[in-house]
Amino acid sequence: MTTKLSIKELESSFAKIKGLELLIGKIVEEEWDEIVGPTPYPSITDLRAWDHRLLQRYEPFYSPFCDMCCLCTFGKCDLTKGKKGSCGIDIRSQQGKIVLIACLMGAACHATHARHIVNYLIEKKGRDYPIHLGEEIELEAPLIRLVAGIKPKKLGDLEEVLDYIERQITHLLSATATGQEESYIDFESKALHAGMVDNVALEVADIAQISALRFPKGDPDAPLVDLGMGVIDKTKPVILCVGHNVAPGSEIINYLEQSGIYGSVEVAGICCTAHDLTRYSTGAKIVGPLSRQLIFVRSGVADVIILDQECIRTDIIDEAKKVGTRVITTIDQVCAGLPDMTKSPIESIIKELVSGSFPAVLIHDPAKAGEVAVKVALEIAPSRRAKIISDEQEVLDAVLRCKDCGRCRRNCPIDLSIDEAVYASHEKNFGLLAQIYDQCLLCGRCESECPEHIPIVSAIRVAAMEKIRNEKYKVRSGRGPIKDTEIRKVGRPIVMGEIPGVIAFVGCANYPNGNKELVEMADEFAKRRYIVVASGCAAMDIARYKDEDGQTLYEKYAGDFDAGCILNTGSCVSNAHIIGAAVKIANIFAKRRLRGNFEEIADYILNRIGAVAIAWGAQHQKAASIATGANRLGIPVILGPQGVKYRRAYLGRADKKENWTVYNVRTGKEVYAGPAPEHLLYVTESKEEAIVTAARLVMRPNDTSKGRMIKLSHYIDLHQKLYGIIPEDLHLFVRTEADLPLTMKDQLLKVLKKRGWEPMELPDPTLLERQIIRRE
Amino acid sequence: MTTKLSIKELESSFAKIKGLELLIGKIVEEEWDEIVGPTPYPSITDLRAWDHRLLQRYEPFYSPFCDMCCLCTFGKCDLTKGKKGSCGIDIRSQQGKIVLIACLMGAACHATHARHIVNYLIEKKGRDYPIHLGEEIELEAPLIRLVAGIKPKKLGDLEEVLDYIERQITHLLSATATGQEESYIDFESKALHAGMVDNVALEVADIAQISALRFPKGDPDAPLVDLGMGVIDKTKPVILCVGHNVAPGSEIINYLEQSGIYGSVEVAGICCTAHDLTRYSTGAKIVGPLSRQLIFVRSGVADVIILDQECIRTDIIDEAKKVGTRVITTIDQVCAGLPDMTKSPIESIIKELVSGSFPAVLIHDPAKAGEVAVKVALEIAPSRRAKIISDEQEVLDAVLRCKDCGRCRRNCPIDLSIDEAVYASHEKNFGLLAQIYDQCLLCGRCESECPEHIPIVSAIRVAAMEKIRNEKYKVRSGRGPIKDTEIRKVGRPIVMGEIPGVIAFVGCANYPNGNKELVEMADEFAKRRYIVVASGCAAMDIARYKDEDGQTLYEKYAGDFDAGCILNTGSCVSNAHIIGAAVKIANIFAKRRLRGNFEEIADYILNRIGAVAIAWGAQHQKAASIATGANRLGIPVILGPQGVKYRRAYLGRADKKENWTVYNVRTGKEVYAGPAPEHLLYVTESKEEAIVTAARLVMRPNDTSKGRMIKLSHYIDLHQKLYGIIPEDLHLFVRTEADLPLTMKDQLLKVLKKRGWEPMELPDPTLLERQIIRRE
Amino acid sequence: MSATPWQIGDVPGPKQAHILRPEVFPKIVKTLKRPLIVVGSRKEVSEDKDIANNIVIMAKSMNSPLVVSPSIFKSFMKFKDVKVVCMGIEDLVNHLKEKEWKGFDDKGNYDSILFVGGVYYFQSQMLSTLKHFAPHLKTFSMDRFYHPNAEFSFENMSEVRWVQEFKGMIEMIKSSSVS
Amino acid sequence: MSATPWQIGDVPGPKQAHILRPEVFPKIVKTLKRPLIVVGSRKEVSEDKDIANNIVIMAKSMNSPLVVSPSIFKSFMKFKDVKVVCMGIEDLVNHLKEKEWKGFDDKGNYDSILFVGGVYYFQSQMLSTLKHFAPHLKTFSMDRFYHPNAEFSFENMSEVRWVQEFKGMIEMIKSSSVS
Ligand code: SF4
Ligand code: SF4
Ligand code: SF4
Ligand code: SF4
Ligand code: SF4
Ligand code: SF4
Ligand code: SF4
Ligand code: SF4
Repeated sequence: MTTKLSIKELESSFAKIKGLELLIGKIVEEEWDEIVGPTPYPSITDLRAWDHRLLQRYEPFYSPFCDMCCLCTFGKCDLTKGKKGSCGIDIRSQQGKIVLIACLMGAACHATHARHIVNYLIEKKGRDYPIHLGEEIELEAPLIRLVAGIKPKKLGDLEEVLDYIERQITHLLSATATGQEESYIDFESKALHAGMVDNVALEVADIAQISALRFPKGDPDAPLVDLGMGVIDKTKPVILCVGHNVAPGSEIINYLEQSGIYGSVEVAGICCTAHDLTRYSTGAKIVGPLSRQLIFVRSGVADVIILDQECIRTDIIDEAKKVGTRVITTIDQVCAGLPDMTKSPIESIIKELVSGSFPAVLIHDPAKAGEVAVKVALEIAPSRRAKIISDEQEVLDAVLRCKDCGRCRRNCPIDLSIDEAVYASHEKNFGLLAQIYDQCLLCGRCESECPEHIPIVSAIRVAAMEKIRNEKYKVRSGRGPIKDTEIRKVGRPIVMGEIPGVIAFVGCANYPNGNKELVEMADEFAKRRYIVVASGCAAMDIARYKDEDGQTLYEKYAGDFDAGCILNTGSCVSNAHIIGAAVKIANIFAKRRLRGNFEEIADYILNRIGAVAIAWGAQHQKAASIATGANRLGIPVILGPQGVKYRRAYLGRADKKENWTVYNVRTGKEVYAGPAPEHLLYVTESKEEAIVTAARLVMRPNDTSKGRMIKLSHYIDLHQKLYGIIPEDLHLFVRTEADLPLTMKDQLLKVLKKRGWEPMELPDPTLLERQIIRRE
Repeated sequence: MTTKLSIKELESSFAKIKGLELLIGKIVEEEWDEIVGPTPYPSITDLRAWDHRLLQRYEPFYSPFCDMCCLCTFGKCDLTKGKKGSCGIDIRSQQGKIVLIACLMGAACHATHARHIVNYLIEKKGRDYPIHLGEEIELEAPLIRLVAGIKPKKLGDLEEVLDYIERQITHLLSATATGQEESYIDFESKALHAGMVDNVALEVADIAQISALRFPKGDPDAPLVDLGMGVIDKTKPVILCVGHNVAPGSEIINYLEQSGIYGSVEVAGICCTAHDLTRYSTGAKIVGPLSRQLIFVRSGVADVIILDQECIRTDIIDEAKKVGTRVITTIDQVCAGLPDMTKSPIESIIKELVSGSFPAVLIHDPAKAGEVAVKVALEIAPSRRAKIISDEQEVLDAVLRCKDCGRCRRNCPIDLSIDEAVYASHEKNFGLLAQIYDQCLLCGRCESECPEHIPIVSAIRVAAMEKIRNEKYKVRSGRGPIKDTEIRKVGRPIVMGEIPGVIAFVGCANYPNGNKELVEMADEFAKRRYIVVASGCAAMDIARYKDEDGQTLYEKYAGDFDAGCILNTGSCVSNAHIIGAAVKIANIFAKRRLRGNFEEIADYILNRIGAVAIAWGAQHQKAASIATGANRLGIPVILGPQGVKYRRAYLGRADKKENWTVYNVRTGKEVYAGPAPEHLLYVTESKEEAIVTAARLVMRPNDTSKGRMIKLSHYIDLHQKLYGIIPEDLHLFVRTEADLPLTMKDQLLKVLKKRGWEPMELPDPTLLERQIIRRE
Repeated sequence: MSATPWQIGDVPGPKQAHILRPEVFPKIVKTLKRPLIVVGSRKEVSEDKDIANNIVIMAKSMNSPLVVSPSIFKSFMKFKDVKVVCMGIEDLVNHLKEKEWKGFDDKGNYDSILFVGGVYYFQSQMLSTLKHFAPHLKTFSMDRFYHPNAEFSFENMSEVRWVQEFKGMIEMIKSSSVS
Repeated sequence: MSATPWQIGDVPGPKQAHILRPEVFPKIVKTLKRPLIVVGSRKEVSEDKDIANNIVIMAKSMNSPLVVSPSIFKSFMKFKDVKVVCMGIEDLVNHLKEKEWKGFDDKGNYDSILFVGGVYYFQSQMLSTLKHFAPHLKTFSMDRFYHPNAEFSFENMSEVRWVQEFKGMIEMIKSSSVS
């Protein structure tokens, strides 16, 4: 952190420092006149009171994944049924600790990614390169302003934010060691803190790259780009980028452009790097999310793979070697035991790679890695391509070894009947395997268990070959932030509840039944004119399905932030803009101050902005930290069934009236405002439950009657359609008769009467006593 | 990190910045003229080549503690026998990851502790307060100079070092997330990096507090202070400090001194805070290491407990409440769900605590916490003391419920026959329980398992009451660093091997058979005129035993860093000085440059300095990170049997000749130099094995014949004494006949001949090609 | 049949479910005072009318309400003479773990929770929550998968076998409730 | 007797030791080509002469060398007709896990490692190393504790019972090696 010195102090010490070399932190022009709120750069405990308030209503709910603790050499300690470990901890606090560790891993990924990309861009463009997200975006960094209390103007300004984030992560991590924090509530408060700094890191990373690279700047009409395993032109040399950091990938494109051969080489990506490549250049292609890694690499289509960081299968280099694909790793996080050739001459690196004497190397220099990748791909593609033989026959032979022992299914994380599918192919019936392809995570765990060593994932690939060839989709490339103008337009209808809600599809591809359910959910909400946004793997998977007209949802719906849209913000780090949009509404529409003013804004969002995220396939620790950060700001998150393995939810109890009071800003009175939103983090077992839950969780105490009526009509309609009945908890969400959808009013009133419903007040809601304007 | 600007740039921009508020990082006078080595502030990969060199010789050896991975929502993945997880990882890399996580937790503890104490001292003394460790210590910060490449002169200079450490920890943590690093070797390289920054954090913390508080400054004659459960005067009000951060404890003493009542209130500590309290004031008393927490708190002797951070039992507040002891937590890391009263008026906090309406509170302000603690203790002591009734009868009744079911033993981390001991007390035979007291960790896990809810630890306490009363020991208070003058004196004999070695007893109290074995080991080496140093819990436990003359080892041996000493450096953070001593030898004696010159120094230590650490009861993640940092510098560490639960060792293979070559600096030739040291991190099953292993691991390729002869004579003698035979591997350590102890020469030569021994070269050894001066 | 966790990696720790034998189950059922049957969303269960019917019959003979995961509620709403509640399972478990919860009839919490038809990994975690935080409840898994986190669980068995066993159990329960 | 991990928390995962029955053990022993017996440092074992004797007798009848943890080597060095090696157990295991290691007689690695007398938690971890990284070896625990990380382990039993069983086994091994 930097020291504050007035100009006077500096002048007086100026004599002394003459002739010396100086180390200067940074010089910031203080021209942001917004008053600083109570918590700029909050410490671990500065927002603890808010956390405790949230957690009192949304109690942590733990589903231990393991009954033991193995974190120190006293262990393993069995913590079943109230037993304590040698350090005195019980299972509840231990689970809080595990959750905190996960959130910290996630936050550390984003912080590190942000630091890497900021360093890279500073090196390329200089510390003074301006943060600029386009003409209609003045509020460039809602989360940084909110949390850090600064207004970043140049790339260099982001560095002190990163210093802060790194410090928080380190301090939080220390609390997970044996014999530190003891209370589960405070572990959760710390997890919320970790989530918050995670979210800030997202923003740092994405606004840096949007500013300094040529990404769309909040463009609702960001171009449609190619996505799918079928879009790669195999006749060309193919370079595949895997990971999250666009630096090396963009340097590939730079080099291709400079050499005038862009177009004759395919540049494709998997995971977030793919998103960001298409934001950098529409010529790049997206293979798909993480779940495509193993199968695509095995296809042998790529000549060279560039790995950067995060969400990289740890066996990818071995798999690449098997099909003759060369690999370059580029970032500290993934060294993979490879020889470091960063300082070797380009030509010699190329020689080693081409000859295969080193089929995989480490190059810590994005530009150099990019050039090497291109040259190697060009050189090996012709001969290598000729050599790749189809593994089809091998696979067909292998499946015959299946003894129907069932072990593969029992090792499958989502319990797919893969055993039956493999065994069925004995009779040349590959239909079941092809069917499983649509649900399968392609993670390979079944394979690993098979006593017959059947390459099950390859068998799935062969069985689904036709499908794979036809996987040609369009996705709107990541647009980045929401424009201030868009916020101005939708701020009121969202806050009043007239746009029924903002539904964000986020997170990874660990679905219970494939991506189709995700598409159905997104379609359902877009059709109903919710604002639908997507990011990361989810944004890709939403594109991986076409309707009867051959259109993906991105072709069917508009890309502006407005009712009935489907919008891709971009890679995981672009989640900052989804969360940031809520913050922007509070600032731009409601004129709430942001600067170091976290609690007030979180309180505003929780009570007024009907935004909900659905992380249907959340898998990574990053998804945990992003979600937890959103939760601290009052944004509920819904998880798919696998999300239960994060071990913790934040659940409200609708039946406990005393939990749902708010202060009425205008009277100071504590009034019951209904369980809205009912949960902050909730795991659903089915798509149907996720949809209906989302429709319920968008309700907010501040909804006007018209807004609540709209929200309720969707909630009731979806409930009836998917569950078959009118919601049992309807009465909790009807404040006055005016809240009731007109067409059903009489029917509903009858129901309400039966349930003993009484009208209630519509407060101007807050959870913060200090927000009360007037006491009656 | 700060930007470098020349004075010219500053002048030219000076006009522009006039009238503005400035944020200045820091101004450092560049008057250290040592040339900067190749790796100041090394990145994660800057020292990777060194790590790989080490790890090639000392292969990571894994003992998985769990066969599954549960780190993301794909899991649990069963990784038994070659199976891979859904992310592609195998058990080896997954274990590397787990080890890295442990090291990071440890490093984060020290980094956070250092940041807290530096912030506290800066607030108290100002950023310009000088780093000063006493007259005979010019080399104030060997590790900071070595790693950071700076020479810290003021407290403020330490901040940029902490920035660096926090960044490294964050970046390393990110590599543990799913889908990042894939190679176990690189996980280990990262763990070594984590260990290194951990060690630097230790140094930051301890030199800050030594400089700014009134700690001994490398004083060999640091005063003897009281230690033991029997030294607390129960007639006075008692304040107990638990943890690692001396700030609140020292403020208690300040307040007592200011009020003129120091002496009428007992200030005692458990764990490192205790060490540091006695460094601050010899009037403070040490109860003992972590293992004393539960039993001492249950005794009800403390009126007020102050908790700071690290190694605090997570049930201590509950236990305190049961005996009416009031608790104050003081640091972010341990909020414990308590009400934050930092901003409440002192009198009202005191009222809440005294009345017991809030028996435990959080006060984030050391001085305030100190004052409150004193006032509360004074107020409640008289009445509370009267109320404490002996739990003796209750315990005597409870043990009668024992059904001899054996479950307690099966839940005991060290498999003590506690079941027999409890059952035996049926017949009023408390002897076995009293006997167990000497071995017991007093961790309470047995209790937690007992179906009869017998308070076993309390039973042990009652049974051992007489012993406990007599626990009155003396320990030399932590002296801090080794003086430059001492280094000058012993540098040559150590490097030549004439002082047989430096043996450091470090780490926690998780012993297999109680602390007595530790005392025996220390005595054995001191007697043989090794340099014996100790720190942390080990330094306390060495004091917890008296010889026939009623003396502790600290009374028996001198405290200067010289042959035949036993010296307490202080709390865990003082481990920096033990590691730093090796670095100082390289610099002061051998004139090797330190600044950003890590590899050369590590190579020097590995090949020339016979230092070995024994972490007999290593339990915490901090012990893992400290040890791993020492390993990176070439210092071997021996663990007790519980250390196996860290899951990883670094083992050499003495039988593989090709692994033990070094370059001869003077000829450039690669020559066999014997397996010295044989392992970098080794787990021993018994005290005997630890002693003999230490005697073996102090051997170094650079030993002169005279030095080797001395080392060998101890090795052979200990081997014979403890194992009964002459070492089987003797021939590996004898280079020429001159290495052989004179008195046994003929006998040994016969043995050697039988084993086909041939004389070998005595190289001037290095592992670094660039160190070669001349090639022949 | 075997009593190893159905999903190989689902090894929670030292405490794993007691094996529930179909032939013994009906006797145990008789001892339960306030049972609650919880039906998860696995399609095989809701889509197989036989299975759904059997579950309902069992609920009736045990005098237990049925809580049904929302997505399959439609398949169960038609049944009469049995209370069928549509509720998210995580939400339900959050209520169950509070000892003082009033239940669906305001008569207090249940004493034994019988799970069937859940998505394996999801149900396993719900059982884990109850195992740790609801010492006041007994939990049973009636699925064809060994669920270590339950207090009592059937062993792993084939679907065919399971359907058969289920029928047998119902016969026994019915006859014993008649007698 | 029970086959749950002796230390309650020592649950490593899905793969746990097959139960070794004392009466079957002698038959298995006959099938081992290059066995190696490893004796850990637990004092009860080295200090009880009967036990030490029995171990040595077993080694002899199996024609197996004994590796003995250094601290108890003194109790074993007196035995003749059997190779007794003094070696740290972790160091030994590090050699064993290399398939190509030459053994103490330069004839190659062993095929089965029989552990006895180790400090429970330490031995458990050594067995874990071999379980994961030495697929070329079979591991046996002959202690009175069920060791899940071994490939074959006795169940938990009392010391008295164990000494008895041990004697019985030796008789069987001796008689069968004679026959
Ligand atoms: S951290 Fe606590 S519960 Fe975990 S293994 Fe260590 S002592 Fe046991
Ligand atoms: S690859 Fe598919 S079928 Fe195989 S384990 Fe993974 S998800 Fe299951
Ligand atoms: S594990 Fe292999 S052999 Fe067994 S059912 Fe699956 S594919 Fe067939
Ligand atoms: S959404 Fe999840 S899986 Fe996909 S790239 Fe992001 S973190 Fe990885
Ligand atoms: S917490 Fe995870 S790693 Fe530890 S014992 Fe449980 S499953 Fe294994
Ligand atoms: S990190 Fe890898 S091995 Fe661990 S649970 Fe996730 S997928 Fe499985
Ligand atoms: S308190 Fe002592 S006897 Fe009890 S479990 Fe801990 S170490 Fe074992
Ligand atoms: S667990 Fe309790 S009852 Fe059983 S032997 Fe130990 S003290 Fe006795």
